[in-house]
Amino acid sequence: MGVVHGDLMTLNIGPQHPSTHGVLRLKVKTDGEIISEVEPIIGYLHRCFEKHCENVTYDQVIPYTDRCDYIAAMNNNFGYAVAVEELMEIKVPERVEYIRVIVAELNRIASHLLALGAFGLDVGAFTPFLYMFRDRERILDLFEVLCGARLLYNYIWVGGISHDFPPNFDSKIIEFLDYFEPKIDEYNNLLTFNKIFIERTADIGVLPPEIAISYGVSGPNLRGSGVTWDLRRDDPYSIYDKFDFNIVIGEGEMGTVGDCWDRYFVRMIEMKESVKIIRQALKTLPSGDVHQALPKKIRPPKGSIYKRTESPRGDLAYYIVSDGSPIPYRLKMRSPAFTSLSVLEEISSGWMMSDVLAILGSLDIVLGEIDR
Amino acid sequence: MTIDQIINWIPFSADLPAIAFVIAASLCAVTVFLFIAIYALGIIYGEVKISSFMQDKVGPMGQGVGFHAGKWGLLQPVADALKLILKEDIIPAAADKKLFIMAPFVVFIGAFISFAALPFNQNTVVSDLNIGVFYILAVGALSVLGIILAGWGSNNKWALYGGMRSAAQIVSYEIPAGLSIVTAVMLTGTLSMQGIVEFQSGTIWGILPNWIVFNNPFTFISFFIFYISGVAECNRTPFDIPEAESELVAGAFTEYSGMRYAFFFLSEYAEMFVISAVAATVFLGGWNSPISGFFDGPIWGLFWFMGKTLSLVFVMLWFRWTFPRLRVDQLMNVSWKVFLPFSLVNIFGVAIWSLIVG
Amino acid sequence: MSKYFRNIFETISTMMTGMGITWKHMMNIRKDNVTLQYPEERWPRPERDIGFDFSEYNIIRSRLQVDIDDCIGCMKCERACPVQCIKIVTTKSGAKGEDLPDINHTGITSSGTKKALIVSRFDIDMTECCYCNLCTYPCPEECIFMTGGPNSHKHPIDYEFSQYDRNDLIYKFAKDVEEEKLSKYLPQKEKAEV
Amino acid sequence: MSDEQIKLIEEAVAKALTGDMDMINNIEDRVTRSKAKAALVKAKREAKKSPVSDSENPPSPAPSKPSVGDEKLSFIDDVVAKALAGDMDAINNIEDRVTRSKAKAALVKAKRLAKSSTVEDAPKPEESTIEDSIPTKKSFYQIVAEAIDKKFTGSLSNNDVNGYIQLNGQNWFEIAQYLRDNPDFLFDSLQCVTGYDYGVEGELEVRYNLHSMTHNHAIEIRIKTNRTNPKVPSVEQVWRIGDWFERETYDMYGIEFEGHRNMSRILLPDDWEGWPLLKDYETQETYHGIVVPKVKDGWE
Repeated sequence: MGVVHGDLMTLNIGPQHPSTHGVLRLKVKTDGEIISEVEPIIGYLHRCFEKHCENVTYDQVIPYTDRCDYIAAMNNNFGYAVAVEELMEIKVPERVEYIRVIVAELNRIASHLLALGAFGLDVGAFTPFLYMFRDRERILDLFEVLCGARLLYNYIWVGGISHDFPPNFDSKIIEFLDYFEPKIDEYNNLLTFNKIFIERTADIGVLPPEIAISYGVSGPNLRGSGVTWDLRRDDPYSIYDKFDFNIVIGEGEMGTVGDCWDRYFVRMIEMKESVKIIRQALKTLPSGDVHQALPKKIRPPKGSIYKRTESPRGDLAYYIVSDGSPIPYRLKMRSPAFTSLSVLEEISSGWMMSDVLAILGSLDIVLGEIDR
Repeated sequence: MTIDQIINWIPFSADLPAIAFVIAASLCAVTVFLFIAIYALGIIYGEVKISSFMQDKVGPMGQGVGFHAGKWGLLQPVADALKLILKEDIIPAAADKKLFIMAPFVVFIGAFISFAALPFNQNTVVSDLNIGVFYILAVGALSVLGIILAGWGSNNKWALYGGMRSAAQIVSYEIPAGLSIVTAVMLTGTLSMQGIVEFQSGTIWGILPNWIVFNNPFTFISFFIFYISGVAECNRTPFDIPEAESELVAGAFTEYSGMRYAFFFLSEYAEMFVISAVAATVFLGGWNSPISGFFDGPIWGLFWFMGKTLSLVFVMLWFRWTFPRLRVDQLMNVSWKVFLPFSLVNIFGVAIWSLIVG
Repeated sequence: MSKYFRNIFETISTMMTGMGITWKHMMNIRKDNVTLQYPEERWPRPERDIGFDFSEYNIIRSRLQVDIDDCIGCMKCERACPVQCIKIVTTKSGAKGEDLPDINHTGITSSGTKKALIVSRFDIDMTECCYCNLCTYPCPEECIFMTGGPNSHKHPIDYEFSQYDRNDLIYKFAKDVEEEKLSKYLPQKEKAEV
Repeated sequence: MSDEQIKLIEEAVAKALTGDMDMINNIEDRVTRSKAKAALVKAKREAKKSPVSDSENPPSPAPSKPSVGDEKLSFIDDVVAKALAGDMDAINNIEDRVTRSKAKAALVKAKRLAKSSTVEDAPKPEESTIEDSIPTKKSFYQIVAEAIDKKFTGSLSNNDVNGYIQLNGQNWFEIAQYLRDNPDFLFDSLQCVTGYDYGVEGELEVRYNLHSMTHNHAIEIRIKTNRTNPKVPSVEQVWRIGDWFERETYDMYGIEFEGHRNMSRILLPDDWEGWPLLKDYETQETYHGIVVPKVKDGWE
């Protein structure tokens, strides 16, 4: 029996669509339910981040970095601060480093929770989404106590942080971690090991490691393909080399290595590793003044730097060129979601309509970071 | 209370039988419509509250009438209905107007006329057809026509996808549903709903109620096959692919708004009730009391019937707020590769079982 | 064949597990409930157990407010703002540190600084504000702050503020000053008199 | 101003000079209070000036009570000494805000002094180590640059490799393939493509950050191009991510990548005018008939 092919139908998924995670438009050529071509069209959320940065001073860039990846603003602040500090050769106090790692890992958990929940929503599971949001909310509450803001923190500054931990804040974090760890099992039972969910995600959208590397895919997506690569271990910045944690990689437990389920599960287990890092950091949190290394005026010497950090979505890098003035001459952000999205075209042709949205959800993109 | 009794009450029924029939029929129709409307308000409230409770929130709440949704949000469904009625009725310029306008009513009719054969208790059934089960299955499939009309008439790609998916889905799930009902019909030897219910009075071995679901292992499986196929026919999660909101925006209903959209919802909830009622009647003893000989009588009968039906409706809600959605080909797999073979085996099994045991 | 039946068994068992979890949550709703009925109940603002010295820390992100009597017109906040939503115009006052009652100008701030400038315009466009709090850190008089939270004793309004017109969200904090009255206090004129 | 008020002010100032600020602070009338404060400040300044102006007079007997300033100064010295010894609490516990900040400033000064002295001591050994290391060990950049120069002669712009390798764009596609496939380098991942503008008069440049997953090393490669007709060979087919990165660079700088299969704008709409990240970019006046607002309503 041969397969009958009709004319291809062009379908626009987005920019207003429930599961495009923002304002992404996918121009899709379909043959019935089968997708034969996907072309992501981006730029609907372009806010001229790089042009803005050439017009504001170094410390004023930080609120803008918040707004690039608004799901993990702490990690964006962190990456920027680390890059500028390396350019200026500032050594920040140890307590600051510890606090930065703690808040960045907390934000990584929050970001992964949102990614997993939204992925669940993409395959039609509504309740896990709300459970994950409930727990993400607790992290946001912690951040609100810490710096007053819930989403766009402007907390990690060049040379330090804006506020020290409030009293008893570490016990609050531990309280949250104790509450949170058993919840991971609940998510697993409710969603991860649900047969319907496995059917929907396993073997779908397989991303082989060579293609992943060639497309510059990084972070959990790359680890889902079975590549052991984590900047926190392979190019340690800040004080990540002091902590003991595993790099989670996809093992193809339910299907092939590098499928949607692997990408999902890597994030799930990574949250456990983040909890581990936070616990270690809280145990050895030194005391001291967090403001002593804050420079009065941020005027990096002439030169350029390319600094990568591990954000929840992958290698987040800043390329900063300074001409010695208080305003960056050129600031380029290498956003991990940008590279992750570019691979969609490659891995999603030939799948069905529902699968494409599942693959898109498993890549965990944030449009604010793609369009900048 | 059947339609025949109402006709008999009408004084001039002997002289003008046609007019008497029309009056009685409209009376029944209005009653059923009112019942559906009230039930829909209740189930909307129930869905909102149950989903909220499952998701660690309390749903609509209020301190009183006014800008709040009443005590415990009891007025929320009323507000929802009011909003849908008051909304602007938009018909897209490029839509096929006739089909677009017709579709919601066709869908609703499918669910609405199924109520004619549902036995609410010993006496209350609009018409105890001698082919009642067959009638409900046949009429229930009418709604798919409406959804295809909606999908085509909207002139929207998402709607078309939804309509096509729905057609494929409902057609394939009719088969296991019908085949599993056959097992019950084989045991009872009648297609009449009341006849099937009456068959199920008494007990098995004096302990279990003599319901068909407990009759033998094959009917036990049949019940689940029928119920889950029914869930699929109602387009409820995990089989809600025709309106999968994360894939198809709102599927066949994408272009609808206001009252027409409300009709789709109403018929979805009515369909849920019909499927649950059939499952309760055919497999769970209908208005029979679970403890044989106790709590019998028309009022208790109504109570048992509604109780069984609504708990099955609740399970549908429970499904919806727990599971992810199947993909369209997996949906077909489940139907053709799992449900169909099992129902065929069930038919043979029941046949052999009745030969040996009964 | 065994795989076929194992699949069915796995499906049923994992689905039952999932349904068990949602059932448990439904039954424990009184304990598990995480939402609040917003207009009647509110989350406590975090300052209550924060333990900071409020005069030093300003950690709430909300609407900006200015104590114009304390403002010395140093423009530090305007320079710190990354989105340029603060606009300040000042004129040099001839009478440094003196109250000028007819233009409602206070000469000395509450921390004792003598004002050399008359702030004739202090606008904040809250539609553009990005709530980064960068303007509140450099203020030497701590007169620009975000309302609510630790500052609720300074200004009652918390995070809820809305207007019907976009232009109403441009807050004008400076006192209304008429040109002629202001010109009386300009230093050039004073010199001319001397 | 009434006589009563003047009297009140005088009294309050007199008291305040002796250290009792309550009287001033308790003045109910706001205007009077601020005036009193102003008068107090004036009086204090005169008091400060007086020792200088009175220098000709015979030295007055030791001041009846040490002035506030001196007391503070000595206190600050104490605290700074303590802080330098490591006890920061001494400073942090100062209640008066002004004094505390002064103390901190003094501390920073002291620290800087200490630092500069140590730096002056130390530079010589550092220099010598650097001089030693250069001839013995080649930097990674030099190794890569030499390899490129050997294989593709004349493609290096200059041999001065200090943190980056400057190519002139010739054979860039082949060089990229060589860098990716050579077992010594294996730059299998293109990390970032950055456009760069040297200024309104200057040239444009593309900067590539390469990285090797296997060897875990990275280099930066720069290719200059002219401003009027910027063209650089595309490496889209070497590293697939080059596709989007190059389109982005084209979108922002107008640098055309020769050999790219789909050279179109990516973030901005196709009909956008100009290249936004160029230093001489000017916002368009209208876009699709809509006037681009420069100044918002009710602001200027």
